[in-house]
Amino acid sequence: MKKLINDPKKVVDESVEGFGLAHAAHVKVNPDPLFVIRKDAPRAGKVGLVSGGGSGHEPLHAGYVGYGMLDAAVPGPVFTSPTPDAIIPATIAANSGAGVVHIVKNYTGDVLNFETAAEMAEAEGVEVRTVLVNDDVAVEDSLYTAGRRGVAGTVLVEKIAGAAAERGDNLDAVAAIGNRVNANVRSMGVALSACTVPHAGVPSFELAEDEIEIGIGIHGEPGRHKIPMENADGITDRLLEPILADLKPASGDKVLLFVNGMGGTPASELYIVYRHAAKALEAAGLVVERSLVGNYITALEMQGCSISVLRLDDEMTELWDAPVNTPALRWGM
Amino acid sequence: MKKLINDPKKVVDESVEGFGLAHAAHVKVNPDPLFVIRKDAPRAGKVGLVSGGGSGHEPLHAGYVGYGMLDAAVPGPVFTSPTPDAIIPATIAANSGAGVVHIVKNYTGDVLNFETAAEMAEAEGVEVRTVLVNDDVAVEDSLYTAGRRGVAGTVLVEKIAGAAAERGDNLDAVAAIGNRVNANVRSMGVALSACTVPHAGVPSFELAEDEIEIGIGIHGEPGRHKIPMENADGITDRLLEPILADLKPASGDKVLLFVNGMGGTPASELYIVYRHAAKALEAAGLVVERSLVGNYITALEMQGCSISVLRLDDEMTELWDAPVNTPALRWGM
Amino acid sequence: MANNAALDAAWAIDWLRRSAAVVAENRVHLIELDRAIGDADHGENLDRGFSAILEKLDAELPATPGAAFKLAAMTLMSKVGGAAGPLYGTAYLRAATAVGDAASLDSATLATALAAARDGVVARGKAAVGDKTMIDAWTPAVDAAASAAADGAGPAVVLDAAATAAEAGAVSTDPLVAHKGRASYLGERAIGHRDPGAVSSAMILRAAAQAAEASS
Amino acid sequence: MANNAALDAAWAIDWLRRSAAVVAENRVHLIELDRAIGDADHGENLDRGFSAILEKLDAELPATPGAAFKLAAMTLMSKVGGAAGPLYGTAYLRAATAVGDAASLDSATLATALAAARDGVVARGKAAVGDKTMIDAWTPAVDAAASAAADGAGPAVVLDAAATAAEAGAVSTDPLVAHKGRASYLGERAIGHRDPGAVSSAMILRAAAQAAEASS
Ligand SMILES: Nc1ncnc2c1ncn2[C@@H]1O[C@H](COP(=O)(O)OP(=O)(O)O)[C@@H](O)[C@H]1O
Ligand SMILES: Nc1ncnc2c1ncn2[C@@H]1O[C@H](COP(=O)(O)OP(=O)(O)O)[C@@H](O)[C@H]1O
Ligand SMILES: [Mg+2]
Ligand SMILES: [Mg+2]
Ligand SMILES: [Mg+2]
Ligand SMILES: [Mg+2]
Repeated sequence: MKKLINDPKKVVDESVEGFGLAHAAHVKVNPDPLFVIRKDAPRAGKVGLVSGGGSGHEPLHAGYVGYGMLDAAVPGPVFTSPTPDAIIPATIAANSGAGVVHIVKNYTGDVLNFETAAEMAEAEGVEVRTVLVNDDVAVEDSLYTAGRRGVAGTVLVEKIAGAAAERGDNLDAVAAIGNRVNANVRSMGVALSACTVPHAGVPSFELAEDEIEIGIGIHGEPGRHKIPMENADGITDRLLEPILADLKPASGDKVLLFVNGMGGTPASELYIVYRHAAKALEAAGLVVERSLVGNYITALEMQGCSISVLRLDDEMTELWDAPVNTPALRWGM
Repeated sequence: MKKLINDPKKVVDESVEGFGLAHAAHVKVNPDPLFVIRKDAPRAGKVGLVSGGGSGHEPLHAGYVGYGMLDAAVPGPVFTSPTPDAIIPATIAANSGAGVVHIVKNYTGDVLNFETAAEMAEAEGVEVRTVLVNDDVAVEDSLYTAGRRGVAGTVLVEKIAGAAAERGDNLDAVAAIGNRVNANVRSMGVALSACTVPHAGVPSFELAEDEIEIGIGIHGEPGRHKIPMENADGITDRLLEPILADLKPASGDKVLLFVNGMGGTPASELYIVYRHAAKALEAAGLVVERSLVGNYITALEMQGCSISVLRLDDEMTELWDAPVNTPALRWGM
Repeated sequence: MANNAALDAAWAIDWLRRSAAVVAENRVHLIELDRAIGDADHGENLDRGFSAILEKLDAELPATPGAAFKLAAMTLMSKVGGAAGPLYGTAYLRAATAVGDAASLDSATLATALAAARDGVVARGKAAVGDKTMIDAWTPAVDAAASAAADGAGPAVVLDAAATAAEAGAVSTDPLVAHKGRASYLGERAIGHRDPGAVSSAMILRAAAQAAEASS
Repeated sequence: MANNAALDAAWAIDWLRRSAAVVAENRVHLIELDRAIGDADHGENLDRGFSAILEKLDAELPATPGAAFKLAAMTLMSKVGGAAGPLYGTAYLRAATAVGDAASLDSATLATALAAARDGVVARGKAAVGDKTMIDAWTPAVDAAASAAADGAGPAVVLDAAATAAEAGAVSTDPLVAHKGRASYLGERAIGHRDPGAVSSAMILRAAAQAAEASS
């Protein structure tokens, strides 16, 4: 394992410290318990947005703290959800009195820790709503599993719910639009290589030189199945097919197409995937109205990508376009 | 070699096509000869900025086409400079009559091809100035070599010269500020792994599991020397030392600190490097006024990073802060 | 032989220390188990949590078993994270509630405390036996403890029965498809792998039995 | 034996076709040489350029050697990129200028054309012999051609002498530190590696000699 790190146990603390130094204009870092908060939080009258989860998915979540997106982010250890003792003070700090929405990716650990934190924050007088993100169509039979995982759709939920909060929507409205985004987004990923968790020191799974892992999550956990390596267009089709089968968009639907890099894949390859995906969606009668391409929710240095398709309505599009000013997503200001 | 590509010979064409589809709001793609041009180019009265070079460094250069930065970018084959037959029409298309500045990284191939193109564009009536970027302190004895390479400093030159052009500076002034940025920026890189050029199919160099390559360029070419793996703080010191020795900043100087990822390194690691570099600069009496952290000029999927330090003056800072609206760098609008 | 002696705070503290030791020793093993069907952090997470417990014990010793369980609950809840943190945290918290401020625990109380702990995990995680989770270790352990206590066994024997049943329960997860937790995403590919949480549960219960044995 | 026959357009076309073939055959070899001390693209670049020349030749055949050189120059300039594109492009362009619209080339004209080509590379790239570039193949080739022509050798012999000298010149780059091009960044680490551009230059000159041999 070769990584630009010092002590593997200090990876998250040191990285978030560096993040705070680099983005002092956007955020403040609370070192212990560790959370990142918008510099001007809480903003009077505004619903607070708090997310968090295991580290290793950067820029998610801390990169999205700022105007028009999150008020606070709580980074756990690498691939391990944070604990209530960090989520609670972040929630309190993000609360202006208008309540706080927790955006939680659907993993047992995240759900349990945010659940406890929400209960305890409510006991301290903060009204909390939770938006559970579970967009990953790689997980089948969700009745017999922990349910679908929250993956790349999380970025879209955070952006759009964040814009709703910024324009002054109330607590229930912000949670509702977050849930609406989640209900309309589906994602599926592929890995060409595994990633190495710093404290584990060895890659999370094995892939032969001619194998890829389809339906991968964002924690280096194995995916749906291994298949022999294919070309980019073929892989793109394999990712899109279950997304469309599940989303069942109608011809003429407007969509946002999001091709996300897992951390170790060059931008040029993401655009090759985007190219074919955009053409395939258009061929399926959809209108690709918005796009996002890049490393927005990663799995350390894993090679691979995910595709997400979000069915847009006019309000979502408007909120997507609304100004956002965070370290990792910025436009309009 | 596992890559999200189709035909290795079509990597650049397909990738740029996808880029054009994803960023149709910012750019138009001319497929043959291949160049990317700002959607509203040429802008009346504005000096045009054109850059280009081998592909594989994305988002450089096409990602920086847009308001406040480049008017056109000319992507060559992977790691191979583009040819005059593409540079010339891009130059002509970027010319509003106010002339065009070529921003060229100092490699024999880029220099020769841009030189020819500049001559021929001038023959067609376009006034051309060239800013040669050569910020890489890894290359010693530049008298006995092709000279210092242009690396990450290029991004800073393109941003700041782009802002100067956008505010209406004339041809010589834009070239002058570009040269001033180049004169005040120094960079040095490290690789933890090599990258694989699609048409070569094998990694560009060999590194043992406990070795790193110091002074690496952005073409997978070997660097200054291999050393045993060290921790992030140690590596950061090794990169900063020759930068400061060469830049010779005075105590109290204001600087921009840029930690650039080579493509395969997680953001979290870049922030660990940033953290130590920022502290080291402050300890050296410098004031870190601005920062940039991320994958801005890459070498395919290479793991590693570069550090750049730009000595700022007030005008540079103002131009750095000026609005920019490109696919890969955006703020203020 | 004092095998029937009720277990006091010293036992509870020794249990926690032994748990910390066995988790530290098996950190890599638990990471490896989790790497196969999860995300390679279970050993790291528990080690972080139990190391923190050791630090707290260095600062101040709890006066009753219930206080020791509560200290463990709060520390694991705030240091472990992931799925295991809240689940183990809830287990210890429910055990603490079950034993109240009793100075020492007899066999029946121990069996009740284990059942309360298990019920807490089920309340939070909604797993049933056969779902390939720590419940596959806990439920047989709880049953074995209850029947040993009903048979009049002393605390050390009750805990030994629980640990032995938990160990068998952990092994029983090998052929299962998972229906809860991260391993559930794998479908059939989880077959043949042992659930890390069931293994760590068995280790911790074994530590409890050993502490009882040592205190007797 | 027609060894003294001047070389015409057919020869020039054959030379380009043979060059394309040898570059295609050695694409990987040239990539490998460039991977060691450069950026692993020299074979790919030249192959792209010479394949494009073949396509142009399929469309229309140039009528004079000069026209063939000009076609090569323009195609390489616009298809090869990198350092080699402008350098080879300039070489062919200068050769085209040197031979004008002569229908065929005698030994003296050939030697002059080679010298003009080399001078073009030097004008663009500023390399001297010993800098570990294609000039280390070209300059001995030019010298050998000039002295063969002065000795009254026919065109095929002149080109054979040039190719042989270029091959030796390429080998002579092995022990050198590079002072131009990408390999110059490597310092001492370039020692022991052969310069890819010198190797491709020798291949192309050998193709010229073989075409002359075949036309005789
Ligand atoms: N719903 C659940 N009920 C009971 N135990 C569970 C549940 N989900 C997960 N577990 C247990 O947690 C263990 C994984 O813990 P850990 O690796 O620390 O957390 P994470 O899965 O969040 O990385 C599993 O091996 C399993 O025994
Ligand atoms: N300044 C120069 N003068 C002469 N030849 C040069 C010069 N620079 C590079 N070369 C030649 O070009 C070759 C490399 O070509 P190529 O790999 O196609 O271009 P690049 O270096 O741009 O990738 C070198 O092996 C060398 O022979
Ligand atoms: Mg985990
Ligand atoms: Mg090249
Ligand atoms: Mg785990
Ligand atoms: Mg090369």
